[in-house]
Amino acid sequence: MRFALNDEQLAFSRSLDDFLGTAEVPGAARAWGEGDAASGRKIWQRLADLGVHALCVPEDAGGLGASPIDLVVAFEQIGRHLVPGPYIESVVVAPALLQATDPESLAELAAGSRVVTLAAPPGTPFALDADVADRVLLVDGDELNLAEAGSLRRSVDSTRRLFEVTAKDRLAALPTGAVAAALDAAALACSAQLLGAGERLLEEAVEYAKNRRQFGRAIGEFQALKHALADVRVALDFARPLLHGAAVSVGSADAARDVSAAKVAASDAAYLAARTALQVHGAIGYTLEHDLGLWITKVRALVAAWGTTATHRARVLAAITAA
Amino acid sequence: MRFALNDEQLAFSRSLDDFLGTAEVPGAARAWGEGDAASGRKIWQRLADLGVHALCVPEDAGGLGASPIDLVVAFEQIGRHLVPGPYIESVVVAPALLQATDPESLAELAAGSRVVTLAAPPGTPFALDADVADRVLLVDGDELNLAEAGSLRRSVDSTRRLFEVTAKDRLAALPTGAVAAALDAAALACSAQLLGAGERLLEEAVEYAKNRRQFGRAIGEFQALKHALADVRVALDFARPLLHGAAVSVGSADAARDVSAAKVAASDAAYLAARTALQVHGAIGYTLEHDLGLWITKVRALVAAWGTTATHRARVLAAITAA
Amino acid sequence: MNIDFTAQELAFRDEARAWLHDHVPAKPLPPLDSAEGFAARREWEATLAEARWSVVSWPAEYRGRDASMIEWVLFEEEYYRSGAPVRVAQNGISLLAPIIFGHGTREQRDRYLPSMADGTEIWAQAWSEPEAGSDLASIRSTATRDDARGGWVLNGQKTWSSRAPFADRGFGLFRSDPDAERHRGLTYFLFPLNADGITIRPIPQLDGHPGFAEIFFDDVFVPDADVLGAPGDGWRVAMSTAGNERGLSLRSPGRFCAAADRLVALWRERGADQPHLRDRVVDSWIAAQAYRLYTWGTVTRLSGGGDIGAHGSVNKLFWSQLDVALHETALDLLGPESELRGPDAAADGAWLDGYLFSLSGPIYAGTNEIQRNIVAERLLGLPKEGRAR
Amino acid sequence: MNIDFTAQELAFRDEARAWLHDHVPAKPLPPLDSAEGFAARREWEATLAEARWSVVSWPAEYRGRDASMIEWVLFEEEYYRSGAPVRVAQNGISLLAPIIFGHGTREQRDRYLPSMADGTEIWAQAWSEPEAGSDLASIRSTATRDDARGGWVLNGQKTWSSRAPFADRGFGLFRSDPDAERHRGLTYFLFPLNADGITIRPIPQLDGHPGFAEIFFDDVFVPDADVLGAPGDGWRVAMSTAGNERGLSLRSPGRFCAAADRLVALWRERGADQPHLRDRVVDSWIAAQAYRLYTWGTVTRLSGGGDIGAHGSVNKLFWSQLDVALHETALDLLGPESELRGPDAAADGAWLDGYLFSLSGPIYAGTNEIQRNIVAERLLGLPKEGRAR
Repeated sequence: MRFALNDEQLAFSRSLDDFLGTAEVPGAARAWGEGDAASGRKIWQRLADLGVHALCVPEDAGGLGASPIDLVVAFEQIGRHLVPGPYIESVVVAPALLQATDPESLAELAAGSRVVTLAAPPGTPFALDADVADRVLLVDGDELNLAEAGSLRRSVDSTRRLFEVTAKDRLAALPTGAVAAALDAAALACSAQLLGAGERLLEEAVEYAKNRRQFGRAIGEFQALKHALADVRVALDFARPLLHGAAVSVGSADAARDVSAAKVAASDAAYLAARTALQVHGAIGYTLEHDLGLWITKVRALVAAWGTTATHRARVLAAITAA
Repeated sequence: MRFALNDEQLAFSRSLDDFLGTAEVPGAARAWGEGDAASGRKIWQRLADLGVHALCVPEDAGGLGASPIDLVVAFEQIGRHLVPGPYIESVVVAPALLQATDPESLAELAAGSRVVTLAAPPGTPFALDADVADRVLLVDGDELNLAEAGSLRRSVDSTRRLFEVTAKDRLAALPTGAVAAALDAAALACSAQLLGAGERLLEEAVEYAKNRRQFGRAIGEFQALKHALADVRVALDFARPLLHGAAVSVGSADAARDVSAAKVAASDAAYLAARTALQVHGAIGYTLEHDLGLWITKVRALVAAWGTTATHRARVLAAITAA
Repeated sequence: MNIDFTAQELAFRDEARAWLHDHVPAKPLPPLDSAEGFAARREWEATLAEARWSVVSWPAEYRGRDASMIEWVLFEEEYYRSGAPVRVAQNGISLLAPIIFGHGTREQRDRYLPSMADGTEIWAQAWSEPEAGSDLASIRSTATRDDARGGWVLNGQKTWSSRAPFADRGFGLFRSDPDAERHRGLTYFLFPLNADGITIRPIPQLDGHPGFAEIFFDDVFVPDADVLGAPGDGWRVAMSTAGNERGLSLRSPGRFCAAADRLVALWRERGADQPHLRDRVVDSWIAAQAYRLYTWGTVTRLSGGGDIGAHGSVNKLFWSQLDVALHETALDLLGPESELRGPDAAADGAWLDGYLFSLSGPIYAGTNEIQRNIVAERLLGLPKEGRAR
Repeated sequence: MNIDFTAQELAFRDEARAWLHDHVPAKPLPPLDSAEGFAARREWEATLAEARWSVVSWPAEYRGRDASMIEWVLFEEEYYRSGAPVRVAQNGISLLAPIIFGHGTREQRDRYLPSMADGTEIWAQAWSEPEAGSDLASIRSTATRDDARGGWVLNGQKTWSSRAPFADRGFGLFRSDPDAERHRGLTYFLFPLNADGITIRPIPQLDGHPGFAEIFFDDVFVPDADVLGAPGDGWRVAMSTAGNERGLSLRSPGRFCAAADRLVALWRERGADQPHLRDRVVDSWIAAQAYRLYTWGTVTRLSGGGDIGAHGSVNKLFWSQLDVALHETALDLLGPESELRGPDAAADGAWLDGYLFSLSGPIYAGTNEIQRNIVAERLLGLPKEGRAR
């Protein structure tokens, strides 16, 4: 039993954090939302160079065949830094789905040179960033289709560009369980993204509370704000082990249950962080000029993405009452 | 439109408050819980003298035929002062149910010289204080039965003595709607009792917070406690108009909906008051020596009495989605 | 105790209902804080004014109907139930007009109220400053006496001015006596937003629209005629209760009742397979109902000469929390579609827009932290301890 | 990262499971804080001790098994899963024993640990005082030097002493230097509860049982041999982390996992027509699972030489809130029967008893308000502002 990240994982996390901390990601995310993908694509490539895109690609297909823990580490940083783009789609889901039908594409996915996006109704009804994707997929039950992107739909998160899709060509009928496993991995990555966003929101709120003065003192001295921020710390601290636990249980009989539990807890914790960060910042947090709003709206979008918390709670209930 | 108590109602409320404030009710309630009903019976008689028991008895049967508002006023004071005994049963439900079958008993009920209790499963499965009652009833659908009290069951509220009952003689089949109306009136009175208990709990907590010193100052200076108590004030302030609104709507098509809304809000507000008062008092509130615990356990019992909040929420939903 | 209305009140309500039924635009207008939305709402204000529905509680001489407070609440219920557009003139009508009626000169009333009533002049509030968010009394923007020109020269910066990007005129407090402490030495000014020396910088909100702006004052001259109340008396003028009763404190229950009814309708459509959301739907409806009844209690008290006082804080805490919870529940009912905005989304995106707007409730007009302090200290009598934000 | 166990750990767990399966009393014992319940649990402690399961993490020479922290958590999981009785010796074993191991003399270890291990001597803590609830450092009870007799004379009053009504010995802090400020000048004493000058006044709790007591000290003599650590060093001794790791901070996850499993079973019985409670049942299970996994993270850190520090406050906030929420959900599932107590009630009244016990969680061992201050100041680095209760 050793329930902690190892040194390589910590180093991987730090390398992503270091790079993203200097990459001016919020600016790239804003541009991305307006259809200018140039800076976002640069970040995409740099993250591929750092190994993110190769995590889920098997070693014999040119990838790293990394553990789900590494995936969680990477997506926490993606969430923390607000990186825009179809990462869950290209890094997590596509390698799993294309392994059988299009094995050659895996090396390109691993290298970051191919961008894939997809819709998988009902949980994921739209394809993210289909306009920058080389390939758009539509998962319909166990069927994998090549799809065509339709019109753009606006998300509360302006950096999420959602597209309607319609099936074009049927690519394959996937083996039983393959889609479920891929979507579980997506939900796990999304949970990690939420946790990263929640951590960042807490950090921003704490910094603001230390520096902002009202009524003659730092607002962080007021017990009401202190306690609200402490509650966020608690929520995040107890979401994290569920995330790591779910990563450990990938491949086991409990995987679906544990991923769902992680999604619920990460969503609730990140949402609490968002609401609290907004309240601590006051009006400034309510403006789009301040980057805080980018994280707040992203959390709102992600709690309903890759399965709503309602869907995931239902899955947990089914698992624990079946036993 | 005049949505406020009138002068007579305020005077009635004050008269009950004045009497009960000097009647050493918590001591009587403790004794009552241990089976010594003497002091409780004295309070019973004094409240009858003040007109409480005659409220729901029609004028031509020797009562006051008062409005549901007066009922709410009286039961708020009963809750506020922790008066033990089957008041809802004798004052509210019995006059309604016995009107047809036993009209002579109404004058005795109004005078406080007759004590009636009852069970009405499923919402009210046990008969309160059957050992001190002159008569025990069992309502089974629209059927009214004379019943026999069985064994004593312990309640979390030590001043509530619950008895199992079995039907003995069938008294009458009540007209359609009579039972429902009587049980709605009971739920309304119970809501008022909860609101009164909640107000008292808040008052006690505020007093304690003003006087108790820790870390060199009154604990009521600490913002966390201030804000928790403010939230209780808000919850109670918005439960009260629902209670008064339900009293106004008795007899209308919306009565069931409005009574249920009042029960939900009064339960939630009183429960919040109880939890907060306990937290403000700390360990002293957790002892049975301090009277606070009597209110706390009573609130816990009453939120599930005369229909749980789940039952009442379901009734509200049915009403608002039927329209 | 009753919630019965007089024949006159019922007739008033029915007339309002009928008129709204016939005149409310069938299609939702563009967003309030867009240029088109703002312009469309100006027109709507004119339409309202023409039929004397824009300022029902004002005296007839200023295009009102001398409506009682009860009638005003009834009108508001009808207004929201009808799905009519959000009022672009609201800040002026609810925050400024009561002050003009209470403290303004006859000349000021005649000059400003008619154009406020028909939407030809839209007013923006200018309270907050960058260093004085919730701490209003720490205002730093200055007013310097200019005897030669018979007026004052304003300098400084205001922020979070709702409606300012498209509005015509502004009102706010400035420090006219630099030596006075905090609440003293402030003066209440009215000024055109296109005055020389004024720069407006719109600030986009979470919903992408510029709901508020910064206003920069660089030697802006305001004549004595546009001082509201006495110089130096601005804090008292601004805080006079008249300004709160029909404004933010007595926020129209119609708004929440209408939203709760829409939530119940949404539940009817989508609730069948989401029974876990039942309690939250019911609780939103109950809360809206509680707010409606609570308001009747407040109206009874105020009509009897009472003062809303610190109960306004109780009120604000409740509606702001109700509003967030209600919209969160709606979004949860919408499931995976809840992130969608705009006309393609459910209810034309009204749930998400309403949600984003609701998030500002616990922040503006005094944060909920400040409101809880007020409730604890003024209503519960708990000891002070340095005021919190 | 893994949650795999060594063959030795698994064997240890299996042995515990098998033994518990064979020995846990079939019928629940009488309530812990009743005379019969206390006596029955003393016997149970002896039964545990005989099979060397009472203090698994202690060294073999003191009747332990030298169990690692991992093994201890595994044992606790099995213990709670088996439905075994609440440990009457818990306060001594988890709060005092680590201090005796860390700061006690060889003689103190030999004198006190064996009788603690087999339940012949049950210990009660004596921390709080009437005027010092959460503010432990403001202790007023005194210890006066008595050189003649070679010891100290205790005077004063302690309160909220859990188990004190039926226990044999007590431990607590006394002010040995009246001139020292707050945390200084305190000394850690051990004393028999039947000593001359000690009066015990049991205090009934909400559940009717005397879970704690007041202890009055009237010239109670304690020899130097019963001072734990150095005189005047009591605060440091009491606060040493050793006392927290396996005690209140690292509260056994088995307890919450077992309760969550029982809640899920209750839902299976009664949840079908109460779908609105679904989320709360699920969230309780998720929270218990989170607590279990969080604990493995803590064990990993502590096993690697780390310190629990302020994370103990995070931990306490979480489990105390989880415990209340879980029991509230169970009561709501029980509906109209939820008020029933005792053997006639569902699960022999365990849900209501557990609920009442859970209400003390946010209060004792440092109120949750204090824990939030600690988290905010020590983990988040927010500025201090006079400590709150």
